[in-house]
Amino acid sequence: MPLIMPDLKPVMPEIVMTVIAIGMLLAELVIKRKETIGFLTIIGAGIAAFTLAGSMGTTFGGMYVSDGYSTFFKLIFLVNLILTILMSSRYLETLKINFGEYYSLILFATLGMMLMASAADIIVLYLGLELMALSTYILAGFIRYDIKSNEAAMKYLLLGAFASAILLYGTSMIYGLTGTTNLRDIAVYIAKAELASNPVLMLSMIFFAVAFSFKIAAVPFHMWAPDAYEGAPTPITAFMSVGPKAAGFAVLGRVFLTAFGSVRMDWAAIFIPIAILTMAVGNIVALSQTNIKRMLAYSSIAHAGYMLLGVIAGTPDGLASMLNYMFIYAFMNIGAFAIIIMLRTETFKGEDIADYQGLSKTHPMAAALMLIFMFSLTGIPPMAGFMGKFYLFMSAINAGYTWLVIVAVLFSAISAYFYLRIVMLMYMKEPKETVQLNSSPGVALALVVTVGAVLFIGILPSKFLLFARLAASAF
Amino acid sequence: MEQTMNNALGFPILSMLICWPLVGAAFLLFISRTNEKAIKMVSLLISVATFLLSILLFSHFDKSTHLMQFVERYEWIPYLNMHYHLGLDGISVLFVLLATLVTVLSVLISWESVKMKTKEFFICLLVLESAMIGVFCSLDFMLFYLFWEAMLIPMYLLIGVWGGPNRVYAAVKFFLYTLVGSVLMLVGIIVLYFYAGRSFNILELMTKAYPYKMQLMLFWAFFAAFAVKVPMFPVHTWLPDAHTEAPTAGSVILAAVLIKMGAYGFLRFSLPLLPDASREMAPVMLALSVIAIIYGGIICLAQTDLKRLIAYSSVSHMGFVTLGIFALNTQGVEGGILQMLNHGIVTGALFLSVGIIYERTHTRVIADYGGVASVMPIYASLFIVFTFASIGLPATNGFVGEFLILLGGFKASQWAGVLSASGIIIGAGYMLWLYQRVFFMETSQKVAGLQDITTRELMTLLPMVILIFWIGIYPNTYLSFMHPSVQHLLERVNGGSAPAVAVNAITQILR
Amino acid sequence: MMTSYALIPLLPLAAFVINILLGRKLLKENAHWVSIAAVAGSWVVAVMALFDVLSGAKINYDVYTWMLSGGFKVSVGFLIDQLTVVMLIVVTTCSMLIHIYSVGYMHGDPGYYRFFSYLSLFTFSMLMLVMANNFLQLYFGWEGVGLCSYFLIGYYFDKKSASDAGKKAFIVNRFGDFGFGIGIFIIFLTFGNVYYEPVFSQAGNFANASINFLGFDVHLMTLIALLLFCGSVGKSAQMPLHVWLPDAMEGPTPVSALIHAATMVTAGVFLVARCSPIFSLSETALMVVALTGAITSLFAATIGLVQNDLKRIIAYSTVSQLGYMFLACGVGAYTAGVFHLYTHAFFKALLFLCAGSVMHAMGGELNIQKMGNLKKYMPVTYITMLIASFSISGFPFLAGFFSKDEILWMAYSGGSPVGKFVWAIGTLVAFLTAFYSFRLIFLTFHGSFRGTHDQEHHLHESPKSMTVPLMLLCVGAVAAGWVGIPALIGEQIGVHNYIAEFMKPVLGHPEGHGTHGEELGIMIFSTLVGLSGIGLAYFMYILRPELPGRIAQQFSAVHRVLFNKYYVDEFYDFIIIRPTIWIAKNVLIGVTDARIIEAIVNGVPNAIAAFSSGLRRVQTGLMQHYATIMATGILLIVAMMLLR
Amino acid sequence: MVPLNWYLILSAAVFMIGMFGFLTRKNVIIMFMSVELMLNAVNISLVSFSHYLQDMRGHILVFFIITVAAAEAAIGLAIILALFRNKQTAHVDEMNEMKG
Repeated sequence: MPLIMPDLKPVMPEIVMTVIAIGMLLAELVIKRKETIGFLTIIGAGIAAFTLAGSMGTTFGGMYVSDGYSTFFKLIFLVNLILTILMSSRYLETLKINFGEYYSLILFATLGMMLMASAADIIVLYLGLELMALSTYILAGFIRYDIKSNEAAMKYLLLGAFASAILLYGTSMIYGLTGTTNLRDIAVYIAKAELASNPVLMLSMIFFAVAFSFKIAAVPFHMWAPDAYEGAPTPITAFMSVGPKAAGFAVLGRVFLTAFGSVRMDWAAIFIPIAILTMAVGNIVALSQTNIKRMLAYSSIAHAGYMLLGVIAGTPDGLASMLNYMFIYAFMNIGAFAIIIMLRTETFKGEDIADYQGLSKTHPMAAALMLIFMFSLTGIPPMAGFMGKFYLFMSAINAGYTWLVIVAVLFSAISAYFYLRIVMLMYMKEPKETVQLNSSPGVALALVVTVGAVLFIGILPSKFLLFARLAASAF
Repeated sequence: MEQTMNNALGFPILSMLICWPLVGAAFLLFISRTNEKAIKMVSLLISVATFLLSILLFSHFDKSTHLMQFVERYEWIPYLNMHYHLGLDGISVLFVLLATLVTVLSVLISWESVKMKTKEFFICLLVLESAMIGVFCSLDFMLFYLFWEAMLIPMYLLIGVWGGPNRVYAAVKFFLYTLVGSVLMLVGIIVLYFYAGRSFNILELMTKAYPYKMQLMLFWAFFAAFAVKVPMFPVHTWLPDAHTEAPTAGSVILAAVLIKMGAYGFLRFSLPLLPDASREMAPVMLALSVIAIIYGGIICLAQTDLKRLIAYSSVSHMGFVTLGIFALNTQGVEGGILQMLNHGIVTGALFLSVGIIYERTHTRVIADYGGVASVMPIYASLFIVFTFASIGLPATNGFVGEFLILLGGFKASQWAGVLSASGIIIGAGYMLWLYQRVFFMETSQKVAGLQDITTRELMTLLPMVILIFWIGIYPNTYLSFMHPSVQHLLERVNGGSAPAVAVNAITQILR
Repeated sequence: MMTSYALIPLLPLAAFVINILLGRKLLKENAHWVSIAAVAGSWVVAVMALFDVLSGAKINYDVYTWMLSGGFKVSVGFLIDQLTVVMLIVVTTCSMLIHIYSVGYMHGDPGYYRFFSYLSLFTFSMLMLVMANNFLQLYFGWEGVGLCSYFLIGYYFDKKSASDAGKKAFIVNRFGDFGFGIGIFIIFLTFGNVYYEPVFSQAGNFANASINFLGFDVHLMTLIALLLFCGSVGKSAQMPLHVWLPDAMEGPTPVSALIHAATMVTAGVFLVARCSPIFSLSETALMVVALTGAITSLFAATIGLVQNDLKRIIAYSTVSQLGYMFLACGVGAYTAGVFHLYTHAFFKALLFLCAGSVMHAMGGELNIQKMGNLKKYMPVTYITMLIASFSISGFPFLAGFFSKDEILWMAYSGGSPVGKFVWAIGTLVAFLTAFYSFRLIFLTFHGSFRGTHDQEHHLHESPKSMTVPLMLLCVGAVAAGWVGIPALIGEQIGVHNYIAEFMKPVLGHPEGHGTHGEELGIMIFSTLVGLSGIGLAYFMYILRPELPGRIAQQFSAVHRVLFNKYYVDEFYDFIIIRPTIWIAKNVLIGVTDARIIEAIVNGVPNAIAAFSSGLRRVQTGLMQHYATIMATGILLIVAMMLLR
Repeated sequence: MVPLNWYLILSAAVFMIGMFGFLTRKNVIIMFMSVELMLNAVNISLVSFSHYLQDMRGHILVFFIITVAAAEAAIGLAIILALFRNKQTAHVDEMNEMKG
């Protein structure tokens, strides 16, 4: 039987990424200046993004699909990758952890995410997930001499392994029940065999929900996130707060809306309490944080709660609003982390909230940017955060969850307090001691991109909404 | 869909009014921080230009129709059917004028008083102005909400950065109070959007009928946002803090324009969109207004801080406004709108004057003052004009507004009319007592060597004096703006035509 | 001829604007020329208006629409009929004379221009009040005069007592205006507009209509009348709102003369007279007016007996005489009331101005116990004050005699059920008035000088600019009454009651059904009462000067109560002012604002913050705990799914 | 032929043991081993399902799981070593540098 080459067009971006990742590994031996590796990675990511356009279609016998939905996510991953690298070159130098492997690990993590985004089969999904997870564990622990970083990596790894074990157990159950691991076949099987309230199906759905909730750091499976975010090097925290979370949502959307699409009412009942708890814990605990990275960790947990609303709604509109919010969230979050990175110098850690006192006097530009990101995270117009939240709430109300939106809206009002505290410290308090900015062209470029996106999407979001609608309707 | 007037002026005046301050603010960004003279001159230039532009509205406004004028409508988010839709009618045109005028005066008053970060100060001021004008002009519910919330940031910074000693608490309190209210309104807007067939256009929403239960729920959602802004009785405690801590320009704008947005919201959204609920809830609103009037008035008697007293007096004055609005008859609503304008002028002037005296003595405790009249006679005579306008003395604008409101209120419910009429006594009580403690009696040493009002300060107060007597003596120039729009509004709210309502009110009394 | 009437109020307004703007720098000393010229001009036009009205002209036109909102339309307009013209003459004459008087009195005062600008503003407001052709412009004038009395009483603003008195006057007036305003609302709701003409003509067909006011079914006309009367009580310092007038003596004397004797306080009577069509439709309202007038006059007269402050005695006498005028209107004799107002303006202004010149001479000393034997040094003031006292006590053929007698006769013979009782009080008050007026004369001008030595040698007669107005007013005090000589005497000397005929078309004529004999009897009886009052005063203060001291000891309790004005001020302070401030401090700020609203507003965030630090401790940092929480999470979800 | 259920029960039992071990043991390496145990439990159930269904997917997934477990072990030990070098302890309760 002749070896028939599967159609490689849909998987072209992943191939490019693999080649570049391995290339970076080798280049690291040759090139002394680490910035050039970073620069090359960005070029590679650019090429991968370029090939994204023509890569529609399914391949590998239905196990790998590349449609609007996955392309949208891949775009988020690549943007996340490029911005992280832009921010990290100067940071790595400052912390003297300027090893070349950093860039290849990030590439492998992004590759894992891209695999997850277009996985139409649980096996591919598991592979992508593990690839991303493993590389992120190492990245989290990248500052070898810092106990916090080690501890962060350790916690993230162990709990991650625990979660993937649960995912696998769920997979085995669904496999046993339906005889297949392909999402579309599972959906067909469930519809055919009327397994509506079958306990085994219920259990496997729970296990899937738990594994994905862990990935998107939804309460009560969020415990790892604050420690991991605080311990990891700040560019990686930014990377982790956007990448794996987006990938988590991608698979969550893919699995629950295609495989378990018909039994929506059941899994919606699972996610509603999780969403409420996530918004509650995320916003409330963030109030009493003193470390800014930890505070942003809880804030990203809260944002995961808001995005869950979109998935719970289940309508194409809901999914589109979740995609749109993810896109906006990426820019807001990375922008905020970029400011924290800018403050980091050899002597000055700049991670304590009190360090931001009087920043508007010492560095008005940085303070103004942080203000824009903080108000955008709160969801105040004319920033993009508002547009994201507004479209999310609209689709949730349209799907009949008005009471849930009221709860979400009240929690987002609570969230205003801790974002406002940062602005208050920057603008309304006298600076404790003068702080130099450790700014580099990369961070500056990242800031320009993020603040530009936040303001532009805030004022003219129609194109992005349309793009998200197209992606969501591709299902 | 209700058709609107084409733009009488030909050029998009409303968008220009909103964008000029923003352009000015952007321009300020490029001026170096040290060159304070240039910053002030540019911001004064921009605000005066915007004010002159808004005068065009005044002259080209067609007073015979209730339809929206100077209308502009562009696609904003086609998928969500959101439009950049601006327009003015009899109710909102006056407030745009007030906003532009007050901004010019605020820039003038902060000429010397703002020492640190003047660039950010004037940027916040100009951004605030464009947000304010945006709120009054927008006919698309989401556009309204966008400007409504956007106005929070500059105001928060104005209070928080340039405010008094306890500014941080006051700024956060102001921000959270308004935010919690307005997020509930956001949910209301979305529910309305879906029920009315995916449309944010107020003119369209006005023509549809909504089930009573939904109207009630939406009314209370809108109430949460608007009542906080007015501020009505139970949710007013943010105002005194915000006023005492805000810088002069901040509290002038807060008193003159920001508070009006709440009452304007009731007029533009709660009444026309939810007529049955508004009619049903009117007695509750009247009760709250009466409480606000008397409660605010009596508290002023016990105040020791100058700005806090004027803040509580605006709680009492805005109680009159809501009384007028929820009287749901022509006199009440027109009186309410005029009183919103008057309150903006009078309380704005009062805060300007307090700012002037504060710049000299740097104390707001009333006990420190005394005998200012003998030291600063011109300032004292200006302040007496504002005091009597605030009490509602005939020939000043306060009287015209208050009389119409009390007349309308009395027509709506006798108890409300009588009880709130007592407000004029309490008003006279605390204002004259304040005037006596500050201006009469022997000169306290803190006030001894003060220099009288400078020409610049005089220029800030003169327009207010002129307006006070202009509206007091010949109010029809301003009342004539509102007749058709209020008529149309009341027809929508009272179901039957407004005059019929007035007639049966009389017969009901004369049973 | 139409527009010229508008000149009457406009001239003083122009004077006010000129003085207030240019006074500080330019005019300074000669600011009085502007005001006097203006008030003289309006006096001339007022006289021309008098002749027009005499020749039968009826002027009622609108100048411009003031307010227009839905069904409610009101304009600034003038109605000049018999009643208005009488008031015009009184106001402009008194104002002019007092303007001239103040030139001398206020000489050298730093705020000279300010004083004259306030006087012109006052004249403007009073004229607008009097000439109004609708209730709202009346209200405009009403509050305008209240404003000017605030300025003028508080003229010496560096004195706490003066600024307190000014504030008190304005706020007490506001209580009256509160009722007045509600009256106007009901008028609008009943008649559909607030103009005099249509309201008075349609008043008839609402005669027995009733209205549900705050839950009570009340006769409509009575309600409107009583509410309007609230305004009068406030403005004319009747019970219970009389407390501000005695304190208003803090202002300069010309102010007391103009505002608190001749013009402003009479606005209340003018209002009742103007709205006579409404008042006459309701019996109860007239009774209330009569009784209030009577009680107030008695109440004020008794207090006047024991006061030692020269100006306060005259102030209480004003309150008492105003009570007289309301008594007249109460029994339906509006013309008699207005006539008394007319005559009272002259002799009361004269009394005040004489007091002013005494004070001027005594260097500000007002306590009559420290005066005596001034007639030697101030003959003109003495004579004019003597004539004024005779006139007020109803000495035959002087102004007071005719007007007071007319009232007593109308009360006695009028149809009003309360007439007889009110007549009795009126007569008693006549006796008391005579007594305290002459007590004042004897203590100040007769007997031996009780003041300090340097006051004595400083005593001198006031300058010409002050004594001339005194003489002119003295002529008025004497001759003013001859205009209204009652028919009884009139036939003998071939003069008929001009004022009664003149006022007939506006105020009508009450049908007195007493015989001529009775009328003569009443007249003689009241004259005797007046003379006996003078005699008693003469006996007590000239023949037996130690007698008043002894009586005061015997009835010390009564004396103290009277001396402290029945403790009314303290009573008001106790039940109104102190509790409001106490409520403001403790209840409103203390409880509602602090404990309830602020507690919630600050409580909720604090609770959330506490909850947040609690939740934060759940994140112990130990991996075991994280894993166990994840496991329990899974179990909870499974349990929830099974139970659902 | 051993019925399918017995395998499932065994797999569930091993999974429970692994989870219990993970939750209670204090030493990081033991926790690591218990996670491996859980993964192997899943392998058992996957193989049994695959055999029962006569389908190859289960086996393929088992191989992937084994390779991933190996990779994970390598990384996990590396991190534990790094942690040990800094803190000279493998005791989980000491690893609470970050909390709250």
